Amino acid sequence: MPKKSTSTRASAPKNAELARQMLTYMIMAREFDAAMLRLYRQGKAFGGVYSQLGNEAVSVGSAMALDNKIDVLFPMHRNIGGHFVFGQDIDQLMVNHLAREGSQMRGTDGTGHYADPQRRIYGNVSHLGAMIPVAAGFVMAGLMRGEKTVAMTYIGDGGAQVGEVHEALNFAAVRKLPLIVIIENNQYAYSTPNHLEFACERLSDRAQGYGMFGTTIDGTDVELVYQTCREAVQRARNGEGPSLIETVTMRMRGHAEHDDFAYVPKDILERWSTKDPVETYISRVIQQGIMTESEVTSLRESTLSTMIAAIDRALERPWPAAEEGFRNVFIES
Amino acid sequence: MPKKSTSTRASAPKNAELARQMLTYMIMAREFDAAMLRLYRQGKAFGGVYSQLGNEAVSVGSAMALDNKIDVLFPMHRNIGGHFVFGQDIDQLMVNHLAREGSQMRGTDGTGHYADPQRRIYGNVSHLGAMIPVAAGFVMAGLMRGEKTVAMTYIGDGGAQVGEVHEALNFAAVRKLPLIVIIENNQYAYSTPNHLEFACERLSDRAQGYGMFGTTIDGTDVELVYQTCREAVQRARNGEGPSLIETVTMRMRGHAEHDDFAYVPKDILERWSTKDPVETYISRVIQQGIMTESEVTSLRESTLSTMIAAIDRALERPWPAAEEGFRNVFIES
Amino acid sequence: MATMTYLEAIADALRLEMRRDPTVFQIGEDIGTYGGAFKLTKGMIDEFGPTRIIDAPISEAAIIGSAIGAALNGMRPVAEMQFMDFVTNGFNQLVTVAGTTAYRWSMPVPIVVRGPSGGGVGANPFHSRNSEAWFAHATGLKVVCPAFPADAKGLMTASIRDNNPVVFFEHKGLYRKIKEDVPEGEYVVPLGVARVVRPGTSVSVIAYGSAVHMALEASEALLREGIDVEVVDIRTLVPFDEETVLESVRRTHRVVVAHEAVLTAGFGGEIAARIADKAFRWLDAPVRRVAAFDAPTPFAPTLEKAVLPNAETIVSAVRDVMAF
Amino acid sequence: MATMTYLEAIADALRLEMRRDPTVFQIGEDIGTYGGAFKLTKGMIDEFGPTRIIDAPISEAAIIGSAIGAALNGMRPVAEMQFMDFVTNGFNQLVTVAGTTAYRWSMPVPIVVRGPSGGGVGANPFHSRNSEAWFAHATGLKVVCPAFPADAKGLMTASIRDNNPVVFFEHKGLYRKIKEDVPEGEYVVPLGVARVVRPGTSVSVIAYGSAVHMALEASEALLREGIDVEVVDIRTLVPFDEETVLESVRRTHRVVVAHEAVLTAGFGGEIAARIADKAFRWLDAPVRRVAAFDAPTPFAPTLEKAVLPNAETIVSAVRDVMAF
Ligand SMILES: Cc1ncc(C[n+]2csc(CCOP(=O)(O)OP(=O)(O)O)c2C)c(N)n1
Ligand SMILES: Cc1ncc(C[n+]2csc(CCOP(=O)(O)OP(=O)(O)O)c2C)c(N)n1
Ligand SMILES: [Mg+2]
Ligand SMILES: [Mg+2]
Repeated sequence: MPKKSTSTRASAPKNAELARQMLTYMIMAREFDAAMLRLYRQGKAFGGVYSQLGNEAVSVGSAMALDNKIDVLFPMHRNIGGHFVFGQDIDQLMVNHLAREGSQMRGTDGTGHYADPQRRIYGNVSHLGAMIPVAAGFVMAGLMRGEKTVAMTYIGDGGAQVGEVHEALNFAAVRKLPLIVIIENNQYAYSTPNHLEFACERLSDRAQGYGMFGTTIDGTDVELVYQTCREAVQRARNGEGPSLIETVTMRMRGHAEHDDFAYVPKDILERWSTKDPVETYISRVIQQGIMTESEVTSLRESTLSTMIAAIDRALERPWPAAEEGFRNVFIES
Repeated sequence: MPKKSTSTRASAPKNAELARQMLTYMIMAREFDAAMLRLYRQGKAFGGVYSQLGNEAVSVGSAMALDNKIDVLFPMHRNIGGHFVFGQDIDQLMVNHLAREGSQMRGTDGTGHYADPQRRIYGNVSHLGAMIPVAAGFVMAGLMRGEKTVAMTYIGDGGAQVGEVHEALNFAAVRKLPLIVIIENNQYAYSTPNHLEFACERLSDRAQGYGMFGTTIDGTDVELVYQTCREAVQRARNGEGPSLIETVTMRMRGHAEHDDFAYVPKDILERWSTKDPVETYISRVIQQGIMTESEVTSLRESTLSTMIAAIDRALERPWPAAEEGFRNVFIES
Repeated sequence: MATMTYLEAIADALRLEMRRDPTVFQIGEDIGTYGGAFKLTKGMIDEFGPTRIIDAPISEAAIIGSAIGAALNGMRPVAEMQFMDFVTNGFNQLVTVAGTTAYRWSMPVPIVVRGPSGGGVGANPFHSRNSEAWFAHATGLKVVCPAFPADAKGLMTASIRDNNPVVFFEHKGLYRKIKEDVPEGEYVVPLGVARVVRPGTSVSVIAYGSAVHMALEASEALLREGIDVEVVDIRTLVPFDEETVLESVRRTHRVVVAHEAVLTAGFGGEIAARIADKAFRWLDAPVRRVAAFDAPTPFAPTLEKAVLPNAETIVSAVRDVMAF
Repeated sequence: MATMTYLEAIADALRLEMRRDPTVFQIGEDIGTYGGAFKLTKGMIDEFGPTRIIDAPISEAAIIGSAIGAALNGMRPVAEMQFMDFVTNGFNQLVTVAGTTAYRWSMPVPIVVRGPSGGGVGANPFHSRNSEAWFAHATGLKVVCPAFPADAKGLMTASIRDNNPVVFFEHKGLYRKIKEDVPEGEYVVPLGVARVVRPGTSVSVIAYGSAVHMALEASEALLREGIDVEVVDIRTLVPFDEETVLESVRRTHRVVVAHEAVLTAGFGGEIAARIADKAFRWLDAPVRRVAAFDAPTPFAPTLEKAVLPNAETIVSAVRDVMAF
């Protein structure tokens, strides 16, 4: 059970189903990383490989708190779990990620930058924070039409210092927008530690300065993330405006795979390794009798092979046709 | 005596001298406005005429808290009082303001945008908030050389929403810079009331989100402003980093003189008119026997005529020579 | 037909499109009760209410960014920059997000970012910039610079209906300076079509925005010298109507390119370069450009007049190419 | 002389200037312990300490703005953009503050904003932009685009010593691709002086940055066809060495202008326009430009190769102007 949550609406059997789902998505996120890492080591990856190791509970727990029929996700570079929650087909994901023929981005971009409007996923751009005003505008449009769409988006402990984040948070608060911004504090921004990025105690302390709800939680506990986000979604849905949630985790690998993260003191990594969000949740789910150890093991194994197979299929596809480079700079209407 | 100040270091006679000085500068600011308004009404003003009516205590009290031998002022468009505190000659001020021949800006710009490095005044640009990162860098350079320079700068209740303000405040906090940022909350940003600009209770609530000192004070009480800023200067000088001070006032005229401020409910103006920072301070100073009523009256009269005479002298000057337009795009080194 | 100023014509287009299409809304600083710094949106909040005429905080990135987001969610936002100069604070949203979304996501981003630009009115370096060339060089953004009330209305209508981000430069010096007959009701001038505003035979002056008026004034003076100037108003920089420009040059064999923006790396370079490439064999004289001196726009009238182009600088450039 | 890569040469200049002048310091994201995303500043924090090698928060406006402020207070800051693309977040500081201060206040703002730009390395639309033309059009900013290690060193030294803001574009594709002999110790290449990197008689190719290498490669192929190409590397866009360019064109009578940035409103338009104006009577053929297709730089190698210019596109442009 979540440690700090204030209430829970789900009944016991429903909770078991929820736990099973959350674990499944977290394992998908974890094994996606494993598959991409393998690709990187084989020298076959193209573009940066950004691991989300340590962030699975945040991306899965937060996305699970949404209603993927009406809400929207604006994920970042360590939120692959949310894509699964929102129903992304693994083959399509890989094709997009690896920018092969058939990619929704036609090869114009890769990694998790794509939008999949049918699945209510709106991707990212590299410029940190730039999509937060966009997410705000998206839900503002919904409000204008009387819709109840909530947007969930993310920013890092480093990216939170970008000016556009300030403008977007303030704007969302003034207009009481149904926007949830999660600050993923994974201790580092590339090589830069927290104390060189900001000087406040908790990044959620900024919420008060915008007049919005703010809280800081353990980002390795998927149920806590889920519960905190559920409440934020509820508030947003009720017209109570945006929330700022800081999730505290540790980035367990380099910024991207080319980075050996030698700048991270080893003892910090050791300390955090005991709080691995996937492993701890597996234990919890097994302990509660929701899944057995062997069920989990075979889930992990089958997920990994599914991922690898999807990568292999994607890699078999050619690069998109060169002509795509000349299309769609403008939408012809 | 200031209502909420915590301590006062100045002894009684020194206080009297300080009060006399502050009142003198406030009257200068007030009469400067009166003179400019007269010019505007005569149809002779060129460019916007931004009144600081209601803000005199902020600009004077804050600038007085600095040591104008080592500190620097980055004023805004309603901080003419600070220019006087920092020793600006009235003729020079008018020539700069009205962009006549002899202006430090050679006619390239007007109003209060100029820098006067000898007097340690660094002006503004129109883009709100853009000079706050610059002020931060200025004092960062001082720190690098082991100097104790403190910078005082300003932003409005509207301008505080600009992204660069966020970046600058955070940067100043991380690097513990001797920077004081005053948010002049005069209730309106052009026509836009507070509730459409921000949703927090007090703009100084943002300080905690940066890990800096923050407070909100009555901006019509010059001694309170002075005292609060003195403490901030002291902290900055001691290496304790930046402060964010919200001064609450009312903009008693339109955004600029072309604006009839019909959007401001009359009762709000009436309420605030009893808190006129100059009138209340005059009463206090007279009550405390620091100046007599007739001394004040003649000070006001002589100040106004000095201002008008300086304007007239400035207006007698020609516009700067056209050739100036082609010079100094680059500094030839 | 109704006689309208340039400002009224733009306001008319905005009002008509808002009536016609419930997905159109406006966002900007002081555009509601106050009616905008230039009173262009005056009264609109009374007709459309604060949900569709949104007074935004001073946050250009949030204004443009939220417009992009709303556009992705089915709306057609029009965002006002109080002065176009302040678009530098929302620059990233325009060039990084708006200008690349169609290419990456094949999704329309039907936003218009509009506002007063240009100098010559004694503003200051921060209220006078002509920045259209930045956006023309950004990819994925349409760029519109009308010179006349009717065009301003028709191009604004087309911009709002366009499925791509449009940066719409209104010259503040023209807002109340010129009046002309403007078609009443729905009126569309398609983007990407230049207009010969004064046919002539001796020389082509290719211009846009305020420079069109300088060119027209210059052509009157030049006519007295027997020089018959053709003035082409390109109206939109992106898409660029190359054919109308080349066609004019092929007839006159001489050309001057004029704009109010500073010379270096201005859009005039683009126009001149296309002419020097594609109309080379028709050219009888060098391609000359008239533009502002490469400096911020200064405040004092003496300086501002000196650095900005005007009818006389166009006259002398035309004389030069005629004398060649 | 020492053999250095382009990256090493830039690092060498930075290191030497920091040793020579205590007012020089560097600020940027991850430039300290990590040594920068491209390891250009590797080891510098050990030599100069964290006061002079400042790891900044992710705040490009604060990075550039604080550099400006420090420059106003006697320092000579060098600010790194982790990728030049991110300068869009600090754009306002550069164009509004840095580029207008000398004009307004007659005060020097000796800052260098530097970083990796350009495409062709399979980055993505947000890590590949060539944005030099924006700054060339901004007034008050010098713009430098070196193509060779020695020039990169010499121009960086000159940029740091210059009393004006300099935007210094390093092409990331060149960082480790080319090595050459670079003078050891203090080495200055003055800003505003172009260089004929390959003398030739048939046609001039005017280029900068990565396009210089495309032009050199093209000239080898063209030589086999008997076309002797002169390649002029302009090196700095602002100030622009017009005379060297015109002089070359006056000799060869034919010209192609090339850059990696997108075509429309790129700096190539400026160069072509100046040639079409001031070297018109020497031209025997249209002025042709080679540049990227007007689109964001795509990610997949097939698309990226298709939209970016290369030696072959220069070859075919040269053939065109020779055939005219
Ligand atoms: C505006 C901007 N500046 C710089 C970068 C380069 N950059 C990419 S990721 C990164 C670090 C991000 O750290 P954080 O926000 O903490 O997210 P994390 O990667 O730790 O999840 C940096 C500096 C960028 N993408 N955008
Ligand atoms: C970035 C930016 N956006 C818009 C403007 C236009 N503008 C000038 S002053 C102003 C209102 C400022 O209000 P506030 O910050 O509260 O200061 P006040 O004038 O009330 O002292 C606006 C919108 C600007 N100068 N800069
Ligand atoms: Mg991080
Ligand atoms: Mg205000």
